[in-house]
Amino acid sequence: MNLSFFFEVLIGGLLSGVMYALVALGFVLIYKASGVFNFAQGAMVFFAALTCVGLSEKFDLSMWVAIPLTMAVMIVLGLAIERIVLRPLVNQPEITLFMATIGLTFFIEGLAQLLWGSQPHKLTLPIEDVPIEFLMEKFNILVSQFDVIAALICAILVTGLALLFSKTKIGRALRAVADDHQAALAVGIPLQQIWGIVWAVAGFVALVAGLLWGARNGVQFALTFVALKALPVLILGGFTSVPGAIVGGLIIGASEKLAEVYIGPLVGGGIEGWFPYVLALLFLLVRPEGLFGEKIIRRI
Amino acid sequence: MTNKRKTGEVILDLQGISLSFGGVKALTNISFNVREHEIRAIIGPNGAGKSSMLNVINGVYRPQEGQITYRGRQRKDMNTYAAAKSGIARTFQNIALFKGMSVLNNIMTGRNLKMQCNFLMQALYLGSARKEEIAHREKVEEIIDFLEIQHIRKTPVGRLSYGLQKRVELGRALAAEPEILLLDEPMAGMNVEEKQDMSRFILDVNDQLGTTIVLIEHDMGVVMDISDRVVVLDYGKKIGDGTPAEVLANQEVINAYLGVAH
Amino acid sequence: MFYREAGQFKTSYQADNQIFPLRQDRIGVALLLCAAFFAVPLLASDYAFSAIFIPFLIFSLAALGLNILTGYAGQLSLGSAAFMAVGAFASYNFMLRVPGIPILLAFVLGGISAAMVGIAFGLPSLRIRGFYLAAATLATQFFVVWCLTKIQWFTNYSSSGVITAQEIVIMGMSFNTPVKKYLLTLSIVCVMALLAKNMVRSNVGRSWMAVRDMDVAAEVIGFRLMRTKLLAFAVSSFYCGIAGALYAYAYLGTVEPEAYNLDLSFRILFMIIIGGVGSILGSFLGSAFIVLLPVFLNLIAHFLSLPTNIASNLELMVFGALIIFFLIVEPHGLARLWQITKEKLRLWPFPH
Amino acid sequence: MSIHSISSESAINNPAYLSVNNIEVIYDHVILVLKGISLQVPQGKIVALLGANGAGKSTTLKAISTLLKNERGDITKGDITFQGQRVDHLTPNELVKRGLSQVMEGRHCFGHLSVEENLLTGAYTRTLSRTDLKAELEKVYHYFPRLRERRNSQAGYTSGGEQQMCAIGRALMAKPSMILLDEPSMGIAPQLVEEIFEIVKSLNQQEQVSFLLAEQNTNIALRYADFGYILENGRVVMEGDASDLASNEDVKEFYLGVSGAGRKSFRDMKFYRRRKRWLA
Amino acid sequence: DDQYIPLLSYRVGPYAAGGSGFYGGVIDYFNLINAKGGLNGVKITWEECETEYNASRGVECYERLKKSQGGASLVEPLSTGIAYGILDRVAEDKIPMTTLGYGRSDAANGKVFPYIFPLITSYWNQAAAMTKYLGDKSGGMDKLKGKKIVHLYHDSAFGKEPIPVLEAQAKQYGFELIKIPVAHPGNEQQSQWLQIRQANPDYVILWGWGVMNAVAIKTAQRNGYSREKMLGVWWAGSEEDAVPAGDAAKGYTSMTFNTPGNYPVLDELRSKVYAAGKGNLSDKTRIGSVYHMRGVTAAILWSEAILKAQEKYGKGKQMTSEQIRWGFENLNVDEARQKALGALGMFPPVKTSCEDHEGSGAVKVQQWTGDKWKAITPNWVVGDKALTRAMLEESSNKYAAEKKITPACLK
Ligand SMILES: Nc1ncnc2c1ncn2[C@@H]1O[C@H](COP(=O)(O)OP(=O)(O)OP(=O)(O)O)[C@@H](O)[C@H]1O
Ligand SMILES: Nc1ncnc2c1ncn2[C@@H]1O[C@H](COP(=O)(O)OP(=O)(O)OP(=O)(O)O)[C@@H](O)[C@H]1O
Ligand SMILES: [Mg+2]
Ligand SMILES: [Mg+2]
Repeated sequence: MNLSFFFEVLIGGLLSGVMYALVALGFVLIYKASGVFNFAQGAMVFFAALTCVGLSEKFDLSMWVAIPLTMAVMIVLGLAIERIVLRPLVNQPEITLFMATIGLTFFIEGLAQLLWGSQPHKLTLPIEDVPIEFLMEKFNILVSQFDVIAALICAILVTGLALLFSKTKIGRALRAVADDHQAALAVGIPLQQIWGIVWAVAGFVALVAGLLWGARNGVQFALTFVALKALPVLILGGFTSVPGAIVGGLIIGASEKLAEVYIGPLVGGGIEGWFPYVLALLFLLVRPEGLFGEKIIRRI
Repeated sequence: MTNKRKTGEVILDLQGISLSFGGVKALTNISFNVREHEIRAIIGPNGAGKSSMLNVINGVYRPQEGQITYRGRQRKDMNTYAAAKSGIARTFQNIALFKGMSVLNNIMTGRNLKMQCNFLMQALYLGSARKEEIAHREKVEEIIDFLEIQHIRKTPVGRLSYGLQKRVELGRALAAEPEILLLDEPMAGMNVEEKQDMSRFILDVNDQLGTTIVLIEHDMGVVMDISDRVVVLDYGKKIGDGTPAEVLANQEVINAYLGVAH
Repeated sequence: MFYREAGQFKTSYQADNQIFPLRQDRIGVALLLCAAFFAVPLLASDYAFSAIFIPFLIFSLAALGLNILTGYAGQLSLGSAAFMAVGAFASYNFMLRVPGIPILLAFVLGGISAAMVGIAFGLPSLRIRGFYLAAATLATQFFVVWCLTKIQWFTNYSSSGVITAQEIVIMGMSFNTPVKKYLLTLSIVCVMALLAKNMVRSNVGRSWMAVRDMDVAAEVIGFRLMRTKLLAFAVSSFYCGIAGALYAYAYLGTVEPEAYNLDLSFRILFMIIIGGVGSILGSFLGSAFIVLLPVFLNLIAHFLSLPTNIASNLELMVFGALIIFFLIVEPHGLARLWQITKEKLRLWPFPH
Repeated sequence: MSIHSISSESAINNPAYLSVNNIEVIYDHVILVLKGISLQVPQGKIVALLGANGAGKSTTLKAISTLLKNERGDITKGDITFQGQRVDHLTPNELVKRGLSQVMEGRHCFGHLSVEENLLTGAYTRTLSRTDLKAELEKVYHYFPRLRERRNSQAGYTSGGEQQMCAIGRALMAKPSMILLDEPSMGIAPQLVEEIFEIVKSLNQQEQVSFLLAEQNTNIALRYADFGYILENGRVVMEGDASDLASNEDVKEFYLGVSGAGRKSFRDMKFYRRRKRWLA
Repeated sequence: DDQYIPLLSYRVGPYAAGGSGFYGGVIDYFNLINAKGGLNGVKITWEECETEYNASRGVECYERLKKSQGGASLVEPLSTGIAYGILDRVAEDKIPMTTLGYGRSDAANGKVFPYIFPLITSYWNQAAAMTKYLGDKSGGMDKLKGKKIVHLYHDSAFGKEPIPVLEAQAKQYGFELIKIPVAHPGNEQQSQWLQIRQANPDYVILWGWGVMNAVAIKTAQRNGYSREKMLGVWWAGSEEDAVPAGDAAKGYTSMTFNTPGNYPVLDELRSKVYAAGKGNLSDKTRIGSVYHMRGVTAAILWSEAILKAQEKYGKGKQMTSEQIRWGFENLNVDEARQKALGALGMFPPVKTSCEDHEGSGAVKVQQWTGDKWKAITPNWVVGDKALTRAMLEESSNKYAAEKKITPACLK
């Protein structure tokens, strides 16, 4: 076996994993805060990226203006979702909330294309997507500069969110809300505000993910599909764990690439679609709540 | 109060049961037994390990140490299905009803072990399946009458008040016609009158069907009046065992549980 | 006032155990069935059969299957389309490879194949719960479709990976017109709905619901989790499998594995949630909603003569908004809404 | 409808701190549960709400704390005022901020949070320094020493009684001026029941906290309460000073389990009694 | 008595960009025809129905629209799934269906599929043309010997369709064919491209779809693979595929059956349709884009078929769908006719017959310059048609056997 090729695949996989984790983070955020599996996260990623590009193209703005503007839009969107969709559904079974986010998905997808049209766009960030020469020359290993920066951004986000959850009063309140809406209300946790905040932050995370993925894949409807890449990461790391998202991402990314390269040819390839899911499933069999997820309490 | 009913042989014997969760010792080296037909109460302060004890008896928890002898068969731990199969039914402290189902269906589930028809017959709803269903339905209706919950028969239990749910849960356990009935605070959240009904009810089951009853209850009035023997737990240890009168006189029990005697 | 049970006393448990204990309901259902079997075939157009009624019935059946698993047994699944695919491709291969096999038998065998796949993929449900399980069932979805595209035997080495459903012939009679296909589908769906209803009102159904509502307690009562869950997976997949076969045979005719993609799984999930989780009626209502609403919105958009690119996006938005609206009005779906309406009618004209 | 009012004046002299005026509650748009309930809680008093299972006690409390909406219940008639202002449209959070806090029936601890974290969420609406927060915690631990022992375990794994203490402690952390207590004694060992009511009393006397408590343990409830209401089938069927209620014959028989001849043994009940209905 | 054509379009969802361009082109051309007085006076009317690219919604649209306004003249769903869903139905309803550049390759056999018209070129002919082009580029077919060609494909029936052709040709010409599938949707291709980098092939055939194309181009760049050596299928050869890849797409080549550029007919669209405010595209710069031109091409072929039918069944009359089917089967759009239409060289000359519903099989190769496509083969490229013909016969006859159809030409 060619060792440097192996490492190349491994590193490439790890870095792809970071990109998955970025999307998974948005899910974790909302799940942790409300016990809602937010199906619309993919649509939000798409919406954020498209809005950003749309603003900058239509009004000829620079990215540095368009990004904060989009941020504002995402905050408004988050607050509106809380007000219109979630507030009337407090204390409903999670499957209902899940379904509501599916409705939301259609709405956001329609809205995005209504506002900005259905054309794909290119998104150029001032980070070039080319191999780092130094590594190339020294070890003949190919690592894209873009990926490294994406990994850095992801690390910052993860740290920030992890701190938010573990160190602040809001973090505790969020976990309380996820456990029991009614009781959280009864102790005076302002559910509405908290959900508003969380959805706004999730909007921000979606924007970051949207920009990075958009720069890689172009800004087009298919951005919503990145959610499918994030799901196995999510179940492997645990729905409720911010660090889980990143660890899960790394594991999924690396093993999916290795599998495609080394097992794929044996079975006809194209296994990346299901392999991460099966892998995550195997992990789940050992730890049913993912690697870092909170144990489901089943006590009677 | 003297007990005139005949209590029989020991049918359930627990020896040296120890159970811990991580660092928490829920039960430490507890031994006691239950005789046929008796009403055996378990009392003790909060967190003493009473509910855990019941969980050990019907196999929800597996103790790290100890032995359980049930009807002559000795084992390290029980398993929930085997326990149910061999005639142990129970109610739970935190109501464990099937929230989406009606009262009637909840109680019907209690009879599942007695149903013979396989699912194909049930799907076709052929003669025997239908007959079986109706036969069991009759039994269940008796229980419903007994518990005076006819009016809520078709209501989903999620919509019932706390006390009514407790009653339904008892009904579900009774529907199994168990040999041993484990009751975890069946009267919590009931007023005196309702407790009286409930006590009467437990006594009737015990008398007429000969069901052995293991009861956890915080209302000392009830415990003293209806139980034959009482085990007292505190911090996972057994601190008393005997007739109500004996236990009531035990100073350790008074200190740990009853506070000032009343 | 019109919908009252007053005066209808049940004198036996048998009477009370009827599927429709209320006389009004019984009459209503009888009328509905008469209409479906006799009036509709006389009145409706081919368009209605082949584009509305048939897919509506097939989706209802699939939704019914998913409802058994998700609604009754509480196992959230995103893989229904995969089971449909298994049903379709298995039926196709039985028809192809077993000469002279009656088509209904091929359907049943297809359903059984789906059930077996369902059991295999249901095994993890013994340990995994909730959304974890849902996400894990995606493995089924992707894996099955992958297999069907990868292993050419399943598609009889067709170069485009497409199968062409054989003609439906039952006892010499060929079901080749929309009306005939409709009647066949309707009969199958009616029978299967009846069986499902029987199941959910007897002990199997109770065991599913018990596991759904509180599995620990269900175990303590004596239900065996493994058996109950796997049975739910098997029955559900069987239903989906039959639906999948009908989808190929009575509806599309020529299908590729991708016809059974994740989108379809989601659509079926939408149906049960909109219609009512844990309700047989809900499966039908949900299916009608998802099949009809887009058509309806399309007609409205057309009527308003909006520019098409705007109309299409608006349709999508309205569709999403309506889903949310219905959930807010009644989180338990259309079936519950219907029930509440009935309860209100019962009290009418008094408010309570 | 006739209300059997034994004595009504004494308590009502105080201006009502919380007043519930003729409310009607419907669940799911069809199930009428409260059929016109009115009650008052004067400032600094303890008021008990008694009644059989399903009478509507919990519903009343949830109506007051506006948690009803989330269970698909609606107040269709009547209004509720707290500190002189209507509160039926407020969010629970605003209510807690105004000083009205509820302990829900059935414990409702946050299972995945540790006991201590549960208590801390109780203080969410207050801005406290670290030391003050610690002092508050200490106070609760002082009331419930058992909680101190279990402070680091996840609430979902604690025993029933421990959870109940946790729920009560959590409400105390908000330092409310009025507490709605739904069956505080449920699942609590007798010794501790007394203690809980002592806590209620001392909060009431020292910090002027008002209480509305739904309780099945009529005996003890009437011992500590100033005033009582008895609900049946969604209606108030009797109200009066606690002492008067406690000496009422019907109440004695049905809620206190004593009749002319003193307390009867549970064993000696020879028949099931049809519960007496004041309402036909 | 207008000629009514239902349009099963899609303008939302992942493929909306293609749908809006294609159907925009179609409608623009319809408007142009009508503005010029119709087809010998017969105006064209149409009705759109949103399919969302979803088979069952497509079927519903088809069933709903096929009978309205006096009956559909023809259909074109621009979706393989929908095309399969209505494959049997169109034959029953006797409505011709065109599938321009997609769908079953073997449907070109009009004896088995009398109502299906995979006009201009099928996947198989395209694959054959690809090898031809790569051979020419290498300096002759014999130079392909020993070369490595990667077939990077969407892992679905679509992506696997050309494999038999490519395999046969690999054997024939002695090049090594490496098949690398990409799981749907293909938004992550690092592992595939690492494999490609490892294999270091001479060419990469990109048989992709949707987002997979842009990602492939981007990932090629990150892995340092030259885009000039990539050759995409025509579903990987539109602005929508190249633009999102940004600068990475410069130099990338793909197949097409429209020569990029401007044509009198497009100018006419601008002056007669858009100037009158009747243009269907909201963004005028998309006029003449790949999908738009493909739509215009389709509309031209349709109207030609109708005109052809009118020649036989009566000029200036409304044609039935069966008559139009005959028109499709006897199309002859040669260069002279193209010139008259203002579309000389926009698409290859098309001449159909009962045996050959495809009518051409010729394609071009185009290259992305960074902001637009430019044709790089001056002439139409045609591959080994004998090979594809044999395959087509075999496959369509198998279908006929399964469906119990006796192959025969309709008159
Ligand atoms: N969510 C609900 N939906 C429908 N009906 C409900 C709901 N919650 C309660 N009810 C009904 O309202 C009535 C009053 O219930 P409530 O919980 O207020 O009683 P309670 O007095 O607290 O009884 P308990 O002493 O048993 O707790 C009961 O008949 C119950 O069935
Ligand atoms: N599954 C578990 N995991 C961790 N700790 C547990 C678990 N079950 C019980 N415990 C602990 O064991 C101790 C005994 O609990 P148990 O529920 O048996 O008490 P109990 O006697 O029933 O108390 P109560 O009267 O309050 O219901 C408690 O401190 C509890 O926190
Ligand atoms: Mg307990
Ligand atoms: Mg209550």
